[in-house]
Amino acid sequence: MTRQKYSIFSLLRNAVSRNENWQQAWRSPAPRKKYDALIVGGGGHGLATAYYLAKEHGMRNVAVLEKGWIGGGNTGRNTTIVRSNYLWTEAALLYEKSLKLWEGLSRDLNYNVMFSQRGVYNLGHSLQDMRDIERRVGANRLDGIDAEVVTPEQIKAAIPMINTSPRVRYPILGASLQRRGGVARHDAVAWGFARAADALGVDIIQQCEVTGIYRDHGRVTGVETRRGRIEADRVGVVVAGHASVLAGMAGLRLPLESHPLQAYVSEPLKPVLDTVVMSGAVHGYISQSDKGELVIGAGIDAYNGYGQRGSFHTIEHAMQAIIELFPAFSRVRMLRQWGGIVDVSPDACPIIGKTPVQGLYFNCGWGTGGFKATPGSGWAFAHTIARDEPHDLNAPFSLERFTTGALIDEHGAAAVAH
Amino acid sequence: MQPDRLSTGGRIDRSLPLTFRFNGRTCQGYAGDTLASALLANGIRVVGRSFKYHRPRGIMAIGADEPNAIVQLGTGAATIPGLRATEVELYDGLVATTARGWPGLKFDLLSVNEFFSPLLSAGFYYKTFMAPGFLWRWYEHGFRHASGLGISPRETDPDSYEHYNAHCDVLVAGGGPAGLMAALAAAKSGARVIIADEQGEMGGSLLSDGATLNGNPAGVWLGKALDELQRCPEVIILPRSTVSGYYDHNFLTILERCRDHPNQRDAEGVRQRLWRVRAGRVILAQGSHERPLVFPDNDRPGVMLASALSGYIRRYGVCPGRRAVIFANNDGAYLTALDLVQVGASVSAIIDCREYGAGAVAEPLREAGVDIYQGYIVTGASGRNGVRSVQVVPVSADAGAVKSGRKIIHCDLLAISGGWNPAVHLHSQAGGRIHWDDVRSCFIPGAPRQDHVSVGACNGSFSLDACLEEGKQAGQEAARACGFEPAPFSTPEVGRERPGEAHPLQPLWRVPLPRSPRRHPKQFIDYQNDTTVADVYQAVQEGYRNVEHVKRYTALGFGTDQGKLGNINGMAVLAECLGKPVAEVGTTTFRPPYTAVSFGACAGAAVGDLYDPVRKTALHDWHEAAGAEFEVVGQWLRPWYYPRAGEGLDEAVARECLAARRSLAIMDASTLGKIEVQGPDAATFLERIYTHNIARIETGRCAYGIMLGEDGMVMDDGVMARLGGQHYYLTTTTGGAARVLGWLEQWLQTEWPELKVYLTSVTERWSTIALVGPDSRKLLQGMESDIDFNREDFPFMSVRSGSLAGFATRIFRVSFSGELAYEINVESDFAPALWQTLMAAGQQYGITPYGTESMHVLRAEKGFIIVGQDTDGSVTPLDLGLTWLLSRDKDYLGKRSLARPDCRRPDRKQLVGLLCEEGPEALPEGAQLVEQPGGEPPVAKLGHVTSSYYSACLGHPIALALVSAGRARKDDVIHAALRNGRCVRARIVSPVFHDPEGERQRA
Amino acid sequence: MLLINCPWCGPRDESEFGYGGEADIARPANPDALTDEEWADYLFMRKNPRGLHREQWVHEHGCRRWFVLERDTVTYEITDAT
Amino acid sequence: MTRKESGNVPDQMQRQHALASFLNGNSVPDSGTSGMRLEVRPHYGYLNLRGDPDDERFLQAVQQKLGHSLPGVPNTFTSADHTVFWLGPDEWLLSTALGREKEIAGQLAKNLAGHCYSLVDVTGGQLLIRLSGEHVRGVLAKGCTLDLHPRIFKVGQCAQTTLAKTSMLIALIDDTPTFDIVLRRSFAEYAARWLQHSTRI
Ligand SMILES: Cc1cc2nc3c(=O)[nH]c(=O)nc-3n(C[C@H](O)[C@H](O)[C@H](O)COP(=O)(O)OP(=O)(O)OC[C@H]3O[C@@H](n4cnc5c(N)ncnc54)[C@H](O)[C@@H]3O)c2cc1C
Ligand SMILES: NC(=O)c1ccc[n+]([C@@H]2O[C@H](COP(=O)([O-])OP(=O)(O)OC[C@H]3O[C@@H](n4cnc5c(N)ncnc54)[C@H](O)[C@@H]3O)[C@@H](O)[C@H]2O)c1
Ligand SMILES: Cc1cc2nc3c(=O)[nH]c(=O)nc-3n(C[C@H](O)[C@H](O)[C@H](O)COP(=O)(O)O)c2cc1C
Ligand SMILES: [Zn+2]
Repeated sequence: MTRQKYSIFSLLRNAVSRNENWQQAWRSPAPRKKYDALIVGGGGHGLATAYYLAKEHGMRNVAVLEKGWIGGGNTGRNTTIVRSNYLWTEAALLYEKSLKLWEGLSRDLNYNVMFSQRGVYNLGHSLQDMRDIERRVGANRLDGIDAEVVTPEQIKAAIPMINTSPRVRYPILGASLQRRGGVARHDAVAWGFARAADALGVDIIQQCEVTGIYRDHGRVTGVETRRGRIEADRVGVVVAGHASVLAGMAGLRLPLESHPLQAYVSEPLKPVLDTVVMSGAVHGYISQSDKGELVIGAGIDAYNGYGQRGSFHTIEHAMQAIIELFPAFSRVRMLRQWGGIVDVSPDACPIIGKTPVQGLYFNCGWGTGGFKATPGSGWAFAHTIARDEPHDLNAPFSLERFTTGALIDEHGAAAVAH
Repeated sequence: MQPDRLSTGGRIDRSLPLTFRFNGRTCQGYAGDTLASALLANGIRVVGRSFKYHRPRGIMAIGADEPNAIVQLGTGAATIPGLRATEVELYDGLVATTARGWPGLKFDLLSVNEFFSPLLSAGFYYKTFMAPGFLWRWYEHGFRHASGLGISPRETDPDSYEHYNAHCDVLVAGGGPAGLMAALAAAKSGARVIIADEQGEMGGSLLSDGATLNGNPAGVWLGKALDELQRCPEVIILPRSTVSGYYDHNFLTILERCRDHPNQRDAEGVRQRLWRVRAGRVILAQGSHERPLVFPDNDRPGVMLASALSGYIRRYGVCPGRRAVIFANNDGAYLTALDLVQVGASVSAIIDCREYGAGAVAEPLREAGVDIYQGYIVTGASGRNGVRSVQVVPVSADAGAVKSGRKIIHCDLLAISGGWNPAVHLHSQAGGRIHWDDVRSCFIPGAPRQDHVSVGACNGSFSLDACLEEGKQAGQEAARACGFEPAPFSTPEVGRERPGEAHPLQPLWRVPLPRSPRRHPKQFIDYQNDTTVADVYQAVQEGYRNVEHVKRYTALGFGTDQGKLGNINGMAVLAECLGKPVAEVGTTTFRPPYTAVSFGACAGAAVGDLYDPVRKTALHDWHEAAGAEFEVVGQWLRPWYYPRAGEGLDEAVARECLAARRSLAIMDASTLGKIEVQGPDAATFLERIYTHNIARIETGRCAYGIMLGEDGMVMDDGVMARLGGQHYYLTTTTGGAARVLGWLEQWLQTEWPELKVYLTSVTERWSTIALVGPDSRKLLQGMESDIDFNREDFPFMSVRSGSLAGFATRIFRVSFSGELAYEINVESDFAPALWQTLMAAGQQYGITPYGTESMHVLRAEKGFIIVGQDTDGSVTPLDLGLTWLLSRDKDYLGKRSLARPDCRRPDRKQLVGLLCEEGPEALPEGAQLVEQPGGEPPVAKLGHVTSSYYSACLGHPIALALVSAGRARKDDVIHAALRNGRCVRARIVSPVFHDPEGERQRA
Repeated sequence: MLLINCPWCGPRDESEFGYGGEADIARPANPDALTDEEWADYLFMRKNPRGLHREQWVHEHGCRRWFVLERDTVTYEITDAT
Repeated sequence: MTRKESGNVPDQMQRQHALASFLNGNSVPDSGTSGMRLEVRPHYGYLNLRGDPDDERFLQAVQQKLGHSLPGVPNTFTSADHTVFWLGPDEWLLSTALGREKEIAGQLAKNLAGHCYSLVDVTGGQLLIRLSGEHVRGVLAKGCTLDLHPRIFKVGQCAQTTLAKTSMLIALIDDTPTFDIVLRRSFAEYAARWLQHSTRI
């Protein structure tokens, strides 16, 4: 089957035929008995992994097993902030790899993921915030990542709605700015990877929950699913909030806790905010989607939760933060709120690599900030699965670091996690 | 003036005319109108433009399900974007505009989009604009400006908001017949009841129902019921209050609109109040939403839900048309025809898809000469800015296929009814499942997950008798469950004046058409997002089959009505495409809020001044009067420096530091956390917490200590003192105070409950005044005191209690500056008096107050760390060179972690001093350190500058830094990579710059 | 917003409490005797179950007592408090 | 240096409670206009007492000195010469006329010698505000999540809870209703501003 190419011409051609001839973006095949590799979890990371396995490593006899609908996990419920200005080089290089992939992703996938490099501001509200910003921006520049420190005046010029008055509770003293950062259309990322992976022969199997992991003498041999047993001697698990559940199936425990993380959108407005604004101190993240809603992230709920919903006071706090930064948004209305399940690791960094079970790989722990990593994470994880060893980029993100103490502490520099 | 206002009828007050403006046009309405009813009365048909195709749109509904009539209310700072005209109560002087349509609503240039509509099919934007990449910015600009329903205010909100925490036994959501009966039944038991209804007037469907209760019009019973409720002291009646969210553990939010409505617009008080309710039991009586029928060009202005039309006629005395056609699949819509006939409008035809037609309700209409087309459907509507005619055709008995025999019927109003969807929103938010009910053809609530029950139309009980009875039962049961005994009372008798005996509804979601739906004019499902039947078909064809995918790919239900109007039709069309029953397709997830809630209401009072507590020390007024600049440290405000005339930060700090080093300076250190530890096991406990040996510390002595997290990282530091045999006193960092106390309590209570130790916070009890400098002892010795300040009697690192100038104090001879210094603790009420006494007495020594900046400089000159500045959660005591603080003889929290291989690596970052080799400028704090300038990214980083100041005492800048293997690299020259690309040379030195022997502090 | 039953003060809003994660993780008696793996297991590895979870809470703004309760991490229903 | 006698008792006039300067420039609600009266009552001394509630001897030792027993029922207070609030299962707050706390502490300490306990003078670390009038419950409801309905929260009850974004100890003194709230010193101004705001609107 040749894949229909999306372009203005395909739109025109299909318009003429009343849009009756569009191909399926991906097939819905029945699962086969055996694959060379199985990817558990049809979020952005899982689909990207399958895509790069096929594209970069020629592994095409691959299936992605998704318990619900692809993109229905955190991929479909995040605030879509993309940036790579992380503090520690290990993290920065991984996220920067991802950002580079983002920059060509729409064309690579032939699916417009609406990656919009509108800039990301991380506000500083205290002298210590400003030290941390200086430190992080300096590190970013040495790592080859674009980063600037901007003054309140520059912030005000770029974001007229923001309150830079020095007479507020937490005045804005400055910000870091990554101009190459921005947002992308979350759903399109899942769908674009799915379509591109499918075109390379990957089977995307939805409504197929994995309920068990088969092992034999310390090697993985396949999985049990709601649609029967499927064999494979390589299984990559990328299930975000459910990582501990899957680990349990293989007799492992992970250094993770799953928490609700909430977000909400306003009703759609005419353009008022042209960049992404994040503030760790007052705890609010905001951007405006192309459809016009303000997309706002709240803080994480304290308790463990798999409910895809959190407590209302968390939303209240996020509202207060947003009004503190943007007093004019007080009359804007919240249209919808929701939650995701984020898998938080002790150092706020992911775990990507091998496990004590041969052939079983885990990619998890992205917590509140893995959307931006989707292409890079898939790329590195595909390498790890195909070669049975991590790429240099993800080698530092092994499970062993928790034993040896080589944590990559992104909490450290008060860097905002998203 | 109001061409479509009926001469009589309705609940409006015709004696109170109101003037308002809509898109620049001046109109009139009456008190009791909504903006929607007034617009209709004024003959205004086009009230909006659609999202994608910019088609003219009219009012479809009468409540929260309205997708089209979205207006911007007011102007300037008080403007409100995105309101539904159906929910805006009219007031005099109201100004409304629509955000869409340029140059105007009737003629909108972007309606050319419709010409391109085949190009704009579902998800078209995912398929193009990909190359060249840099153009996306431009496309995006276009997209962004084409979308958006409202315009955000640009100025600070002039209004205020508040939260209100309420508790009740029974919360009733919805004040229709079912809800009112439930509230009455519960209230009669004495239970605490809250009943909320989103509308301006309580009553729900009773406000427009033609039924009689106990022989009177429904309104009479309604009035009595409300009266009765009002008289119950434990009942709270909340009109204009939407139950917006149903969260866990029976926590619900209600948005009360206090000053958005006419009567109270100019009154003082909050604009909106968010009720945060914890309810014992919840009774959901939200009613139901009528479903549209989907057919080609079903979005013509003038197409309206049948119940909405009845509502406009009966409640507002408005009939927005002269010649109506009714299109329905059920008996209920016939009542609308009756309403029309009653007010003298002509009903051109009733199009009923059911071959068997309606029951008794059809009789009076037949008698009135209304044409009833049984087994017919509407397959088109003409009239761009208002419906002019409809096209009808006969259908097969199962309503699944069209037959020949097309007719055109002229009309200026088309009322449609496809049945009813129970409002299961709150039930679902609460975690309740919903089930498809084949008999009633709708989703109804299944088993509740929390303590709630659905009654009336939102439970699928569509007859008034059933609503009343269910409400009553539920109210009584709820009261009982909360421990109250309900008093008996009778359910009102529903009159039978109106014909009953209904024929069953025939499910019809979209009309069958001769060809594929994509080959007919657009059939809209989601009006606001312009989602059509063709879009759903295309989505399925492209593989987006799950209902959630269809929602996201086509934007079905993504609009501001959240699919209240069309979603179920959408699900059914999807089911049809997939060849599955609707039940299997299911719905998308219902999420809060039920209708939009302003950010301001969610935030409540916690904005501006009250956003977050400002904590001030007891000495704050003095600092302020002294002209201090303040630094925000967590919630605290601390004096940062005290500029004198003409001084900036640098000059002031230099002066303050020199005073501390040369003579006498004074600082407010009250924000330090302070904890008393008492009990026979106090020492044992502290041994496990601190890294150093506690046992060795004698009564009256102090020690510097650090505590680690179990991961071995430095968590906090401070001075600890032994005040007695079993009595210790600890200080923590300002930011760490609460965390440390919590941490200690946690270990005590959860891990070592056998230890007899008690902790008490005294942070607020004591204010701390640091007296610093070579003259400090002289000053104290000159003051009235029972404490001996002699060097021998009060040595460094000891503590004394006694009176000083008449004040009871606890004085610690500790030093965070490296100078001879005393930290005087005094009861906070006396702090200002003691401070002033010290200031006066210190005059002779030139006593100089100093702030946090000078404190930082002084301690940096000594190489003392600040946890959180020189450490960041990834720094061990070994890294800081604090090995001397680590006991080998005991276990303590975090000790084991220090033995892990990566905590032992020689190349870990270690605390060192840095001297800039180039010029007198201080290195920027946070600057990264590298071996050599230049190099290809990623450049290896050695560490970073954690603290950096100009040292007036030394006459040059100094810095502290964390540098890889730094301690072994004394005197090496490395480079600080500045942001401007410059690299400056810096030499690694000892972190102790001043008085390395510590003679001054011990002086 | 959860309603948490403090064993001392009775039911109070979640906002009065602090969360302490998985309960019943005993600090090893002799940490020095543990391997790095065993120590890491104590420090970081968590059950993180989807379903019933025994967890610690502290009534931070109330009586400041720590207590353990069992809660379903999917329904958030609190099944037992001790 | 010469050792000086310290017979000097601090002049109570030199005290400055947490809201002293705030009250200078701000009007406080009074029932005439708002249905709520706010009275700052700085004239208390406070002792924080901790000990084993299961230790009868400890309880007796305390009772002997105070003249009445420590409240054992959670979230209640007892009042006689002094008021004792239950704070936790092993923690109480004793409030007494300002200035008497030292003497009481001394006597208690004497009586408690040999027991395992902790007694800490925390005077000056908090401030008591008395709120009374028909609107008090309504005002408090704007920032306190506790159910203060007379059926639930009765005279003699107290609770540590939150008021907006700070914590407080609240006690119902009488059915007027009169509530006493005890605030942490550094949060008092915030709380006062909050009360002022919430009474006004
Ligand atoms: C509210 C919110 C805001 C966020 N904001 C940002 C942001 O601004 N920027 C950013 O970079 N990141 C953000 N994140 C984090 C980001 O969303 C995630 O890190 C990222 O999407 C994870 O992608 P994933 O593919 O690993 O996981 P998911 O998208 O969650 O995919 C995992 C998939 O595994 C499936 N699965 C689970 N169990 C099984 C099983 N047994 N069998 C088969 N399949 C299974 C799930 O159904 C799911 O589809 C946010 C997250 C949330 C919740
Ligand atoms: N003819 C038919 O087939 C048919 C169909 C449906 C209903 N009905 C009639 O409608 C009536 C139903 O009575 P009912 O009491 O169940 O419903 P109702 O519609 O009379 O009252 C529900 C009320 O709840 C309000 N509401 C909805 N959601 C709310 C929320 N989140 N917060 C606050 N208020 C909210 C609504 O505005 C409305 O006032 C009966 O008289 C019934 O006969 C008839
Ligand atoms: C970036 C982003 C933008 C969104 N915009 C809207 C929106 O405009 N309208 C809407 O109804 N929901 C919007 N949502 C929320 C989704 O409807 C949905 O709530 C979310 O994907 C979680 O799924 P669930 O609610 O089905 O569990 C948005 C979600 C995201 C992540
Ligand atoms: Zn408690």
